[in-house]
Amino acid sequence: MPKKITFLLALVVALVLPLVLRSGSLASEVLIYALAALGCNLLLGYTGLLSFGQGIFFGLGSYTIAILLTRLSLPMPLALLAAIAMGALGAAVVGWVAIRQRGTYFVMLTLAFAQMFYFVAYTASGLTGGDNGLLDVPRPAFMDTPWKYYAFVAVMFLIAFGLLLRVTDSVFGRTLLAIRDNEDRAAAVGYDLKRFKLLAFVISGAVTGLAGGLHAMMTGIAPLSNAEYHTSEMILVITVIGGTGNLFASVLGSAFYVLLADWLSTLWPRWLLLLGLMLIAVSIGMQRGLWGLGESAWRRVFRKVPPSAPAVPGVQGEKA
Amino acid sequence: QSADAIRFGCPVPMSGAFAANGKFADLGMKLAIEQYGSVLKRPLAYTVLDTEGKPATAVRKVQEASQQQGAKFFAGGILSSEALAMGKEAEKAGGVFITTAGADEITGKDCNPATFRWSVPTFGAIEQTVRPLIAAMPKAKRWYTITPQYVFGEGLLGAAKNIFQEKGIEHVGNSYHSLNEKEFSGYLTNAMAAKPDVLLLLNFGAQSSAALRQAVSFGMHKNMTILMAWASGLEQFDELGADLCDGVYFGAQYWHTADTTLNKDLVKLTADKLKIVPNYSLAGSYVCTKILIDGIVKAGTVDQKAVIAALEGMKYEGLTGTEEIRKADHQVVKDYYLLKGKAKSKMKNAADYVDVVSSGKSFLAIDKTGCKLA
Amino acid sequence: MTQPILIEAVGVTKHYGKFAALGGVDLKIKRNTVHSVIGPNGAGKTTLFHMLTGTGTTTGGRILFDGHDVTHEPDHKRVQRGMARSFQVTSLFASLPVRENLRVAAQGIAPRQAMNCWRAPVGERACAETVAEVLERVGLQRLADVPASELSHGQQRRLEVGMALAAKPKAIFLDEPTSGMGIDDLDDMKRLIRGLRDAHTVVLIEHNMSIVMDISDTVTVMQLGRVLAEGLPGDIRSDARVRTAYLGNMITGGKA
Amino acid sequence: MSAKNILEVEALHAHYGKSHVLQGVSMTVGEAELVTLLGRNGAGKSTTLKGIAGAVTPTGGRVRFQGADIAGLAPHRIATRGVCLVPEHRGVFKLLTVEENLLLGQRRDSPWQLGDIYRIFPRLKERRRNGGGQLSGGEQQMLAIGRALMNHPRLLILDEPVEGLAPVIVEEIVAQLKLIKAAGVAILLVEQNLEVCVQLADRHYILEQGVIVHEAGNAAFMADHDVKDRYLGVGLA
Amino acid sequence: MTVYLLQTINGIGIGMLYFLLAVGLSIVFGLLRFVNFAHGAFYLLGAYLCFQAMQWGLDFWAALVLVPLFVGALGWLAEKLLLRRVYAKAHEFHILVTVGLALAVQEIVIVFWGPLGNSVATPDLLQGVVMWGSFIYPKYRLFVIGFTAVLAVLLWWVLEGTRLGSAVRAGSESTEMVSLLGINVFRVFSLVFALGAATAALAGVLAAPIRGAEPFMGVEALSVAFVVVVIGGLGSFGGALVGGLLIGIVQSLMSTIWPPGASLMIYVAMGAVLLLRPHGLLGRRG
Ligand SMILES: Nc1ncnc2c1ncn2[C@@H]1O[C@H](COP(=O)(O)OP(=O)(O)OP(=O)(O)O)[C@@H](O)[C@H]1O
Ligand SMILES: Nc1ncnc2c1ncn2[C@@H]1O[C@H](COP(=O)(O)OP(=O)(O)OP(=O)(O)O)[C@@H](O)[C@H]1O
Ligand SMILES: [Mg+2]
Ligand SMILES: [Mg+2]
Repeated sequence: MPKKITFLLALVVALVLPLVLRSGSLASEVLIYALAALGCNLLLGYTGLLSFGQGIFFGLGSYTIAILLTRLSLPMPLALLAAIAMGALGAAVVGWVAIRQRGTYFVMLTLAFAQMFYFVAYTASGLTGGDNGLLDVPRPAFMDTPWKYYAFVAVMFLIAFGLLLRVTDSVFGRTLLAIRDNEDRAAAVGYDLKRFKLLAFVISGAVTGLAGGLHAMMTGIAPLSNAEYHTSEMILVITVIGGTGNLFASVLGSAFYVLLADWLSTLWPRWLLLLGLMLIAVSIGMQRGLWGLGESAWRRVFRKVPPSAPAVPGVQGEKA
Repeated sequence: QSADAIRFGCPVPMSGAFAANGKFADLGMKLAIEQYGSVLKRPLAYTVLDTEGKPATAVRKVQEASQQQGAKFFAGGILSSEALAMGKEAEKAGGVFITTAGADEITGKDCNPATFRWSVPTFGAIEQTVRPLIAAMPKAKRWYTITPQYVFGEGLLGAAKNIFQEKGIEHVGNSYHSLNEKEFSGYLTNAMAAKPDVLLLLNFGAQSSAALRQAVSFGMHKNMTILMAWASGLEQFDELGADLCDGVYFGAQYWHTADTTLNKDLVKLTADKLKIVPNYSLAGSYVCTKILIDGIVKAGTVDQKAVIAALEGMKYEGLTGTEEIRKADHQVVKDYYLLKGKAKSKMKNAADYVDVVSSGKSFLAIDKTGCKLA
Repeated sequence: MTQPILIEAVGVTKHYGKFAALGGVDLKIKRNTVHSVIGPNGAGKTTLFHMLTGTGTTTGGRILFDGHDVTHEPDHKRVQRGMARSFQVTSLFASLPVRENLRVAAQGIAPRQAMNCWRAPVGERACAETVAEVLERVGLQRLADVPASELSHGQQRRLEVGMALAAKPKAIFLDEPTSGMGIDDLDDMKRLIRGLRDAHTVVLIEHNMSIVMDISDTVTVMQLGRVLAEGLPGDIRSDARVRTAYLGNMITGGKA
Repeated sequence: MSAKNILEVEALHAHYGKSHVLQGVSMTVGEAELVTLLGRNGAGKSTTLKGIAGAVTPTGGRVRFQGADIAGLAPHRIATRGVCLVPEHRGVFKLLTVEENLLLGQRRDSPWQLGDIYRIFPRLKERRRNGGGQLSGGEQQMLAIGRALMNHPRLLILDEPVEGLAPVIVEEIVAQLKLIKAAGVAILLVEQNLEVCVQLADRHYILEQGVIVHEAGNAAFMADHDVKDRYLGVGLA
Repeated sequence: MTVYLLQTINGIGIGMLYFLLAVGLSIVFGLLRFVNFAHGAFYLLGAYLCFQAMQWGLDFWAALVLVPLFVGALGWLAEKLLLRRVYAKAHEFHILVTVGLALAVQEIVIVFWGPLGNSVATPDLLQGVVMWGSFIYPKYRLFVIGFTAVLAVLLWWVLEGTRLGSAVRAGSESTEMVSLLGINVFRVFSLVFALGAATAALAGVLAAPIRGAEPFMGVEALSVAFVVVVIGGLGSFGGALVGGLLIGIVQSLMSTIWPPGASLMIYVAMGAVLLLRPHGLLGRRG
């Protein structure tokens, strides 16, 4: 899938959301969780790392921007940059420790970190507001309405999406795919796995931190629940539903999940039951998430060959 | 849905760990809305907003309800964190918000012009439970406390310590625990080792139920008096069952036997319409909605500023007797109850878990609340 | 011929718990030779490879490569110094096409380039020349765009060897490269390995005596984690200890 | 004829996804007969074996074992009937010890029990408490064959059993296969080592691109250099 | 000093329950190689069905037998109908399907029994406390320790001593190879999943008189079970026991030493164990 088309798809989503949704906050939320899922996808789909700790970076992003804007009154762009940096830094720390493990132990280690972060955030109430969270996170005047804010989020989203697209298509991104496939062999042909995984983590953390920062500005708060294990779980679920190994899939996943949850919650207080059934249906019915579903439907319609294996990038640029 | 309806929002957790509160809060608002039908010649309508117990979701839903449905009046917010966040949002959205949440900050340092609170803060809850109990049991000199470690718990504990000091009570120990602890045997073992006369539980909800359940299984109710200062009333007693409540003291915001006109009406109304006895979540939501509606009527308009002005200082016959909204911090001044569980054999009906031991009003002076309104 | 020494192992030991898989191995491998390591199953040949190439750490002893002490260097460092290996148990990037497998392997000697987050692997970064050359050498041109997982066992074995070649190493370690190869491929493989000698040093584990005896310059025989004998193929073939420990009477030793 | 054949494969087809790997393979194995299946890499030998044992579901054709049609049955059902496949990757369980590996394949009615296996492969006895993952390649091969024997095979299917084994062990295994055959077990063998094949086999099949292209008795095969050259690429040796 | 002794004994009591809670998670992981996020849901069902059984007038002992059997059967069904369809897929789908299942079960419980919790009475036989000097301990908790210990021995035998146990471990590596040996792997899968569900339900029944039955106890139990199996070693039976006891005792002692940090400490312990002994205290490699 050529980069340009993927980017166009993302652009289309960012442009279409305002046309189909009535709530600017909801639209922003779609893109914000899409960003978080992109970070998760980079780890899961490209590096083979199933991280249950993405909530940490999300939480870090929102706390950072909240603290900088309310206590130090930093200019917004600087604070947002700091949120990205904190996300990356947090990811560097978590990654540095967690990548020593593999497989399920890695998953569990990230889970342990997520829980630890939650308890630390909860205990350090002087900094984080504890259970009450941080309130009164301001937004610059030029984006005081939800739709104006959406425009800002959309721009940030598209920039991040474009950069990530570039990264996944780079030599580095391709090497990640090899590591995902077979770590041992990758090490044996000369790659220092730790450096690659760590860099993937840092990039992922930065994107997730950005998402967290944007979220805090959207809601005006940095709540403890952003640091909860459920946030990590949600980011992961969104990523998986969308499908791994393709960046646009994460955008699909986020739109699907956020809008579905929003709609279901107005239907029936027990809407989580419906969501649960939905998740079961998705995992049983789909091979590779929504994206895979769309892809095979596309192929069926146009009678192309079936996909050979998950997420094999086309060998572009070698057509000579 | 007519376009000119005055729309209320009921932002409460319908899913997640506090779903029970949300369910009854919904019923409470519904009763109030139906009872009034219309005011200022405009029909009343309301929407339930599932906050999922998450402040961020709560904020977004309030934002959407105000922008898309024109809802300006919100009564809800069970959890402190969501209530605090929604209060801020309601102010920005040009609305009015009233809550029953527990955090002192709501009418303390984080108070704001658009936010009101019906429930008694921690200070009053302790004053109206610990003090009467000390008076009733002058020999009980050794108290042990179990406290959740965050602002709410600290508030209760601080208030209790002040009374201990004043009354010469020996505070033989305190166990802090985290917000999601459910295994209390360790803390109870500590408590037993300290040999107190009174065990004071300062946590609430499912945690206090778990703590009480385990304390009873350790036989502590036989050796000492147990006081749960912040019980949620009927719903919690239903959950615990009469056997566990027997002989235990509870502090509560509301009890359905209160001898007031409004309360009697409400009990009758819920009996007729829902065939249940009102519990705290229902009653709280009912009365909060009613307060908002009365404010609108008094103001004669739905304008934010006018309604706030009308509410400030409003005095009315409420569920617990005469209640008054303090202008300076938007706190409703009302009674808090000390209840005592009775044996199953003595219960006259399914809801008759407790006797009211005492009730009364205690509130911090305005300058001590930290609220800087006006 | 007295070529200089490229690889030297001094008293290398490896313990798995109490079990000594290698009990002190001394080995000198000369530049631009084919040096075979043979021995009964479980003698420690693969383990020796692991130690030399850095897959796992030694319990004792020293390893010198090209004049450097590499004993404590991780495998990816040793690749940069010019070692490459194939695995006895096939280990490929299963979902990537054959061509991409080789590209990644070729890129491994310049891992700094691989950290490039900005540029796609095109042009000079595609290692196209190396890849094409290796594809031809191992005869997988036709399958270049097929994911590795869809190759047959024998095809995978060839790719396995190709991966080692792609690194253009000074020393290439082949762990039973012909296992599972078709009869018709054996001669090709034999020729290929012999041809490597000009540009590389080859260290070879094989159970196929026809290959070992035909193309080796030196043969080391291992048994129970130690070197049993070392010498020219002819000498080894006639060594009585080697015959009882390993070769038997060679009725079935060679393939075809 | 069919009464004597323990296995009859008729026009077997198999696919991996859309690629049509077996295109109508037909062959038979008689009681106590040793038959080899030869062919170049990728010809479909392993796939044929898996199709018979049920590890690959055939997309057409029939497989009859002892008279009953077994095509499409679950692999464990086929195995309980006495068809025992030792796959090319050997399938040694890394998390189980050598002995647990063997016992997992154990059937009480099998003529080969634990003691017998240890007698055949003393090396396994030495390493009986070791995890399967810690064995050398050759040791794993011994374990896989030993385990198959404990599983009471009536038809033993071996995919390249001497790959990667030291010549002495190869001889040992050849000798054992002769004994197994003598004990009345039919064997279907895929092997690249022609020397081994001609020593053991009664008949040979040659597979090319998913179809059988040649069948011959052992003597005729040994003499027929032409065939070997054409299908297996073996020069006159 | 005695308070530490008391806390240790109490910790053993908590730990045995944790063991029972976690052992099923560990076994299921051992075979199926995925973390069953629906494990807590079976625990939840156990507690609620116990409550319901007693509402219907059955006694506790009947519930103790019947409820795990019933939930085991449900687990069997869930495996056959749902999980079997995702085995072939990537790891993340296993997580997704069990997360969905957990959510669905939790909400179904709320639909049936309401969002409010319920209390379950301690069986008459075990009411009250035992006292030895200053040591006071509920009889019921003593019973739980003893009962779980017996159960542990039984489970140990099934998993390590029987061919089923070997098949379980072998199946975790290659299902194809196991079935080539004539073993019906799918039956092994179902059996193990059912066993895991049943042990979780048993833990739920045993916990009901202590904790009551409330809709969110499943989630909470799951996170405890995670910690236990990770510390003990995923897939290891002995690990679940050691991990459970360790966590129980740490938690209990911490509530005297530094109460606010009790929960944090558990996760710190988990992280430390994972770093120092990557596969848990008793975990196998791989
Ligand atoms: N991780 C390990 N733990 C314990 N023992 C091991 C481990 N790896 C290998 N061994 C043992 O070390 C010995 C040497 O193994 P190695 O793989 O080096 O043999 P090899 O000479 O390559 O044999 P083959 O020719 O069969 O491949 C064997 O007995 C094997 O069981
Ligand atoms: N899992 C798979 N998916 C797709 N194609 C496959 C798969 N396994 C094998 N093939 C293809 O099927 C064909 C036959 O493979 P098979 O493994 O049966 O060959 P073989 O005769 O056993 O070869 P070898 O001697 O190399 O083991 C090959 O062309 C191979 O590429
Ligand atoms: Mg080897
Ligand atoms: Mg094959």
